[in-house]
Amino acid sequence: MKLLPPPPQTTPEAGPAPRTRRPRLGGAGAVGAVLLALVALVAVCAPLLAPHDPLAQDLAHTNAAPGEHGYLLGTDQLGRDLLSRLLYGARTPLLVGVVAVVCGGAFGTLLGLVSGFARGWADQVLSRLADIQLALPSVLLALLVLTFGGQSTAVLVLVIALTGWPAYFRLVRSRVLSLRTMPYVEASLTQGVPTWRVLLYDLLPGVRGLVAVTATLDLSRAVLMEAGLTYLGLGAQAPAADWGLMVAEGQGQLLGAWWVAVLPGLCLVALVIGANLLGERLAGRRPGRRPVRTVKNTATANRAKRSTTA
Amino acid sequence: MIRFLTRRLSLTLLAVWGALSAVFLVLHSSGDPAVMMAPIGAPPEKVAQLSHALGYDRPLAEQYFSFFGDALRGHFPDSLTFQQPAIEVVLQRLGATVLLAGVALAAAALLALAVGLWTGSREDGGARREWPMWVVFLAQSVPGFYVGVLLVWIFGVRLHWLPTSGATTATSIVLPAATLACGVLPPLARVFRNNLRGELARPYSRTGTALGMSRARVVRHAAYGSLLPTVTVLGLEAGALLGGTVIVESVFSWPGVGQLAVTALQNQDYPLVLADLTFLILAFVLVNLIVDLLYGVLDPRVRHEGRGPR
Amino acid sequence: LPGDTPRGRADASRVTIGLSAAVTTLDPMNTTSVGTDLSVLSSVYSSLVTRRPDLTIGPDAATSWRRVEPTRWRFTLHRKAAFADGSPLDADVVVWNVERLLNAANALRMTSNFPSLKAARKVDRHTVDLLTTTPDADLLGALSFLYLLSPRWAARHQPATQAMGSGPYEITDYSPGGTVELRARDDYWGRKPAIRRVTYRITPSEPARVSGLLSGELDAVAGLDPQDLDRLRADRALRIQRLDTTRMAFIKLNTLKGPMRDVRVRRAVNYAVDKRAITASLLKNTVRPSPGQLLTDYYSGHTDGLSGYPHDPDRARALLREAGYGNGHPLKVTLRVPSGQYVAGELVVQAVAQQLSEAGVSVRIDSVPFTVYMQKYLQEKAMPDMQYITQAWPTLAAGGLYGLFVSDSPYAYWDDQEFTAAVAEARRTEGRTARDALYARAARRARDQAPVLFLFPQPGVYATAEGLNWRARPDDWVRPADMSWKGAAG
Amino acid sequence: MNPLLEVSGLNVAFPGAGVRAVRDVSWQVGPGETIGLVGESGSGKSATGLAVLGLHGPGARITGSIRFDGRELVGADERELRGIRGRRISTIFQDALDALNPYRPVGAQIAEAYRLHHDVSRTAARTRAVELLERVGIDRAGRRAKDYPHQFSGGMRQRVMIAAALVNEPDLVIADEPTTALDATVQAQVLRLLTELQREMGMAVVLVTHDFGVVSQMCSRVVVMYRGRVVEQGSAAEVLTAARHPYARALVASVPRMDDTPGSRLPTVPETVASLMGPLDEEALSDPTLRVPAAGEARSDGPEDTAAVEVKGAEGFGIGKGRAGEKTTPLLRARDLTVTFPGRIGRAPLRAVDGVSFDIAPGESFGLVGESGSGKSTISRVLLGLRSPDDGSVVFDGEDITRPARRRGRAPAIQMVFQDPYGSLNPDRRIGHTIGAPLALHTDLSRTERRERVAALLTEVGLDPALADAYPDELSGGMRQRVGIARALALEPRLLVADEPVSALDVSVQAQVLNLLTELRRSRGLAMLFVSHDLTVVRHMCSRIAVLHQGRIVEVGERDQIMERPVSDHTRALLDAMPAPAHHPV
Ligand SMILES: Nc1ncnc2c1ncn2[C@@H]1O[C@H](COP(=O)(O)OP(=O)(O)OP(=O)(O)O)[C@@H](O)[C@H]1O
Ligand SMILES: Nc1ncnc2c1ncn2[C@@H]1O[C@H](COP(=O)(O)OP(=O)(O)OP(=O)(O)O)[C@@H](O)[C@H]1O
Ligand SMILES: [Mg+2]
Ligand SMILES: [Mg+2]
Repeated sequence: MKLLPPPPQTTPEAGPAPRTRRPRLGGAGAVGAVLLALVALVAVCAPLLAPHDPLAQDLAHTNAAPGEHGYLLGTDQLGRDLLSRLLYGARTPLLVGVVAVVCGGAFGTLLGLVSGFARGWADQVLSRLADIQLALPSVLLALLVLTFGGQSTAVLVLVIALTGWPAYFRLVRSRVLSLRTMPYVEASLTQGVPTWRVLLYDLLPGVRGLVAVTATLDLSRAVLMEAGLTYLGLGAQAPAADWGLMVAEGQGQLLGAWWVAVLPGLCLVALVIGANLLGERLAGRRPGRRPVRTVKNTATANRAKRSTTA
Repeated sequence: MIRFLTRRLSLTLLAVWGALSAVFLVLHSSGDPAVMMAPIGAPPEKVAQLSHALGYDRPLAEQYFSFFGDALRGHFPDSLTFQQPAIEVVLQRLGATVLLAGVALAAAALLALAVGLWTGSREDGGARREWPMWVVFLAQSVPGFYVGVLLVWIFGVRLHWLPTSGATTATSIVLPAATLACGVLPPLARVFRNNLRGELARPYSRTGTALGMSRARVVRHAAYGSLLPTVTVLGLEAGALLGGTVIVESVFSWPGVGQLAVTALQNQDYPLVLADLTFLILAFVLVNLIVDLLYGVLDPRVRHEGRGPR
Repeated sequence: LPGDTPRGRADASRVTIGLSAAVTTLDPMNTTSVGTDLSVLSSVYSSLVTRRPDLTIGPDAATSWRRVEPTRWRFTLHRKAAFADGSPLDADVVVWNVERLLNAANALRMTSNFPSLKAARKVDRHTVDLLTTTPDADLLGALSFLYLLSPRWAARHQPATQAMGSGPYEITDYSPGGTVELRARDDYWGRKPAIRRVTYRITPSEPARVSGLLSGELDAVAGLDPQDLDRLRADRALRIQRLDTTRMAFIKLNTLKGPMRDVRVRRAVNYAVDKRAITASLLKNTVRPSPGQLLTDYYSGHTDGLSGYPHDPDRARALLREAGYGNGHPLKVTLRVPSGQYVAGELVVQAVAQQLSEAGVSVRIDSVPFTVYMQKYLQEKAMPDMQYITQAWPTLAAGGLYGLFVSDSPYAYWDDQEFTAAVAEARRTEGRTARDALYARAARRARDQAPVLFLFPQPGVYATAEGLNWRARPDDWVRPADMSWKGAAG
Repeated sequence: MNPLLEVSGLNVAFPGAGVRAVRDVSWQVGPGETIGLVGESGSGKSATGLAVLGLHGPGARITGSIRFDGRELVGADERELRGIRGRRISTIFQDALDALNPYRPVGAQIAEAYRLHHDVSRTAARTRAVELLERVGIDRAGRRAKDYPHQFSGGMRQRVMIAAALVNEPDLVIADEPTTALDATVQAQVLRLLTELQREMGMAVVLVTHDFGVVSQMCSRVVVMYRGRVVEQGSAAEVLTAARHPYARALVASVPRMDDTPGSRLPTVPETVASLMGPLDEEALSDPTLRVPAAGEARSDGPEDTAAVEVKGAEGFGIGKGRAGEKTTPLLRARDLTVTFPGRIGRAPLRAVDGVSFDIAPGESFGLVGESGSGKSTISRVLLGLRSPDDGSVVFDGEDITRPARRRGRAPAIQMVFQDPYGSLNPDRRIGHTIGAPLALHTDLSRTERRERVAALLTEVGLDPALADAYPDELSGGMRQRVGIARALALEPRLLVADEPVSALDVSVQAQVLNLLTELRRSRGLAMLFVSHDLTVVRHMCSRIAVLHQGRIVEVGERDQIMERPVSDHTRALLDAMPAPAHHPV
């Protein structure tokens, strides 16, 4: 179900990540980036672009069709200008999405680094925590926390971040597990480099690309989850303009005034498509074919192979 | 194998216990359900009396230990709203959810295989072969509730083809299952497709061709290999699927445990919430356990080394 | 299913009714949800008296009754009244049921509908007396909720999950929270219902109910959102009825704490809101603004002749200024609304908030799940400055609903001696006129002191398949025994 | 005699990647003949081989002509090719772990290959599969046929792969580096098997390899490829002794041989090419492996042998002067080292290192040889403090450094040169950073001083100091290996551990790195632990050698003693497995 898109399936490769160059985005990736940028721009510039106050009601002209009574995209049940609400409505999904992704991503990455590097009991504890987190259906967890833990944007962000971190954790952990046996990490260790520096300089850059891809795809998950929770009445609060909320409020009007629910839904889809396109593109960007050597008869080579196939 | 199973099983139980504890604590620290139970106008003494009778005035720790103590002995308290053992309520509705999730999963899996084979088996794809992936991509970017709302509007209200809610006729399942499948299909299709591509690029596929196999035969062998990661994702998707039933069942008034969880939460029916979540969590871990075992059956390497895919 | 259309069902004498929530228990004395649980169970069980569609009290298992003493009522039972298993419904049954109800150990939820009931005494096999602690004019209304179980059957069965009653229907299929199926009993002792088979479908979401109606899956739905009126009306296969319900919608003001302690502020917010604009646009003129009343017209003890607060923003601003709120120091309030609980609740609240802000009051809307709302309202005693609520009293007695506003009620958030005294006295008073006069005093006091922001009765919008005869009623009952298909036999 | 396969004017290009992998290549094989296709990595050997069977994906553009038994294969339709693949022409790929289907029993795979071209029953195919497994030397073939590829060792897998390729008795086999992933001993067995089967079945073989030893042993004719072109072809003897093209000649010369002088400078490919061809042409210059400044290479034609001859402080003991430990206090003393790895679930723990003791004197070059899995790398890791031994002790310069914790916070005096040039440098940090990091940690040098040190180190290992600002992915394998050496030298270690430092490098680069290590050792007086499975290289580099077998040292002694009068059977087996020495070049 869409509230809960899966952790992105980027299979971690063994071996060092190629140094990330400035991403070259072609075709679909560019479309995704443009869509995201557009939504961000709209969110920021909403006050300049919106023809009306998004909260101003015109009870005499409720559910006006696009173009009627001088409302370009019509009005909703309370006679509020739909266009203005659509413009302002980008703010919450984007803000909540981005902040939740940053929080969840940072948390998951950090724990994944520690877990993969330290191994042993710390790894066990953290991995079990991630298991527990994954075993809880996240929609229900969110329902639970938001129902009883109070409804606020902060809690919403927290819940979305909380349900997102295991994806980062698992990917980063498994990548770090393979990176930590890379000769360059061992070289640092034999030279007496302190652990935190190894984590920071040798391992973090190695997972950077992976985290970036995960985060982009996670953004779409976060946005969908925000919308889903809002749809269930637990996210953004009326009278705020928020796309998920607008769909929820307007869905009763589908037969009479379809635009009230359909347009915000389309905006939401556009935002998610943007994030997904960009994420796919980043994930699909294969490192240029590096000269792959035949590493002769070494246990190291076989071990490396084993860790990729397992 | 036995040791692997016991280890896996105890970790599973640990996760279930952890998840349930988390739920219990959030739930029971968030208020007294007696208020919801008492009829309108009931004086405070009556409410307090009720709360005492139900044991919600005890310290949290005491409630916790008595709950898990009873649970270990297989005894769960009665549902507050349904006034019968919560487990029985859940059991009576489990069938509907299993049916819905099963149909959705089966449909999604078959479609994913079809899409994956169609788009992944040829190297010279082009737009003519790629379009199903774009449909899948779109499905991935649309919020589940939005799909549900649109499907009801189109097929139920406008076309009168299919029932819009409940589980009354054989066709009732079509729309909810389709909505649910829409959520699970994209990750499955993509993993299968990408892995099919990957397996086809692996040396053994080239060996097949070199030995004189037809393309179809090579693809068939590669498809078998791609089933493994697909099955893993399926296990992870089980969580999303179960979460999805919560929303889909609500949108389509499908009488399953997902909808039950929502109403139980709404009614502050703590015993029912816990019983319901126990089943959802168990279902999730069970599916993953099965996936692990299935992995052993499918992948000879795992079979002989006796360890799980993760 | 072929023929699963209103037409097909009419021919088969079946009806499908959409319920807004699941049926949670089959024990009629352990639930107070009229619109769902009790609507179903009232077809299966009978009570001594029943509230008819015109809201008058009529006979059911009891054929006649009279008050032999101020605190003693005598009921004569229907001679043929019997349960589905053949056992008779006699005085012993009534006595057992009253004892069951009053036994605190049973913790039955219906108990609080019977504050004055003391005991039941068998007079003879078909006559039974009910005793009250104080003279209670509303007892009959309450007794329409006393559903009678068979003592013998109850000893061996679980009333929560099984049902065996003396009503016109029996349950053929039930699962907790799922669809409920009824079948008319052939051996029913009373008037045979016209509809032979009934299916209750659980459709919690408004859009599902509407699309169910439009697609012909449902024959009857109560409590629809007025916003859907146009769409429903446009469908020729549906018949729409609308009326005021017994529920009054208002915004409760917390007069114990914060700015609403000041009666000027309370009046100001009443003047600031244009109720008419809201009923006209959001409620599609289904109801008219309340004339400053806490009750709708259906209650016994209801007072005519009050007038509501007119829409007068200037006056509102003046009052606010008087109370010390103005330009540099605007009034800031929180307005709470339970999400998804009340018909059009969130829309109304948003409109109110907008209008209040035009009068210089800045409103923060706090929309929370109903459980949290109730928890805060009653358990934590933490009602915000304002909260949207609709209230009704099942026995349709003014004293009952006014009881929610007396000083010591946890529902009140209003401590007014004059109002409380008038209500307390009215409840003790025997004579109808004297009592009504006291209730009128209470009503005027409430109008004057404005413990709430008066809005309007909750609109009742009902849709039935064209051809289904059913008179919509202002209380929440949906009883298939009152329905019939036009032109169908029976 | 008509050629069986005739490749003429073949071009393979990958327009999408902008690569022209094969350019205008022509050669032929007669029936029953074996030819070798040699060249360094990326020279187009595999691309040629794959083109023969049309195994390139749609991304490749193939022009020219490939005639097999009179039929044109370029542009032939799938059906026709399918009839030839596996039936008339078979291939053996390099890594059999990947080349065999991991999800199916090996017997089933061979049987399927048979049934693809023969209309026989399942049982008949099974019998045939078992028969072939027996033929390639798999014990209890009937039972093992039901096993999966991962249950076989590398050599066995390659045998299975051979069985699958030969089950239809093809006329031609293209073997693409069939033994590179194998141990020297196992490699010898597999090659012997291939030769036997070839004789038996009378098939022709195209052997793709970069190993001249293998070529001289197996092939009658050799085709040398460089950057997609055939630069030389002729009879094996001719090419190995008197190649005409400077590149081919240099390639042959740069490989150390069992009969050359240990420690002498090896001729390197760029030098040889330059001396034979004059200034390099445009195309050759664009090859990064050829861009090493001459200064790094031109130095010193050292004396006959290595070691401490010029070392300050080391009192004139070199090789051939008896056991180091007897004369002076050793620099490093390892005693009874034991390392055990917990076995996988259900298996016994693995004792990878089992009571190993040895000493290394200051300035000495000590060699550790042994087949794969004998515990060589594990020992190096213990010395470096990457893991602690379960038992035993390591004393370095009089200090007990057995536990890694004892070394914390001090500038490490033992440094490592890693095998994998691609994994040993952090891809996200500039070369300068990588080399300078230990300096920042363990010295108080200022930023500019560190920059200068880094530049000096880069110069010392023969790299342009400007490369300090480059990232590893801009460097070739040989250059990376030099950077790895510079990093190891930054802290002025006393002992350098080099674990197979050249086995991942191209033949043309190996010699350069070996020369560099020899030189550094001489100029800096470094002691070195040189780990390798390749006896020729160890012989060239080390004065004292220990032979490791299953975690135990089976023999330790002077180079000449080990090479000429081995005591242990394992040593002898290792020596026997070495391909016969190539012919003298030039
Ligand atoms: N981390 C580990 N866990 C389990 N077993 C290991 C580990 N590292 C090495 N081994 C095993 O220990 C044995 C010795 O390994 P080691 O890497 O020292 O061999 P080696 O002589 O260096 O071989 P190669 O020539 O292939 O590099 C091998 O059987 C190997 O599989
Ligand atoms: N599918 C492909 N797409 C793009 N370039 C390719 C492809 N396959 C091979 N190449 C390029 O073609 C060139 C020749 O590759 P090839 O595999 O034939 O080398 P090789 O001589 O077999 O080397 P090695 O010893 O490493 O196996 C290389 O530069 C390689 O990068
Ligand atoms: Mg190759
Ligand atoms: Mg090794």
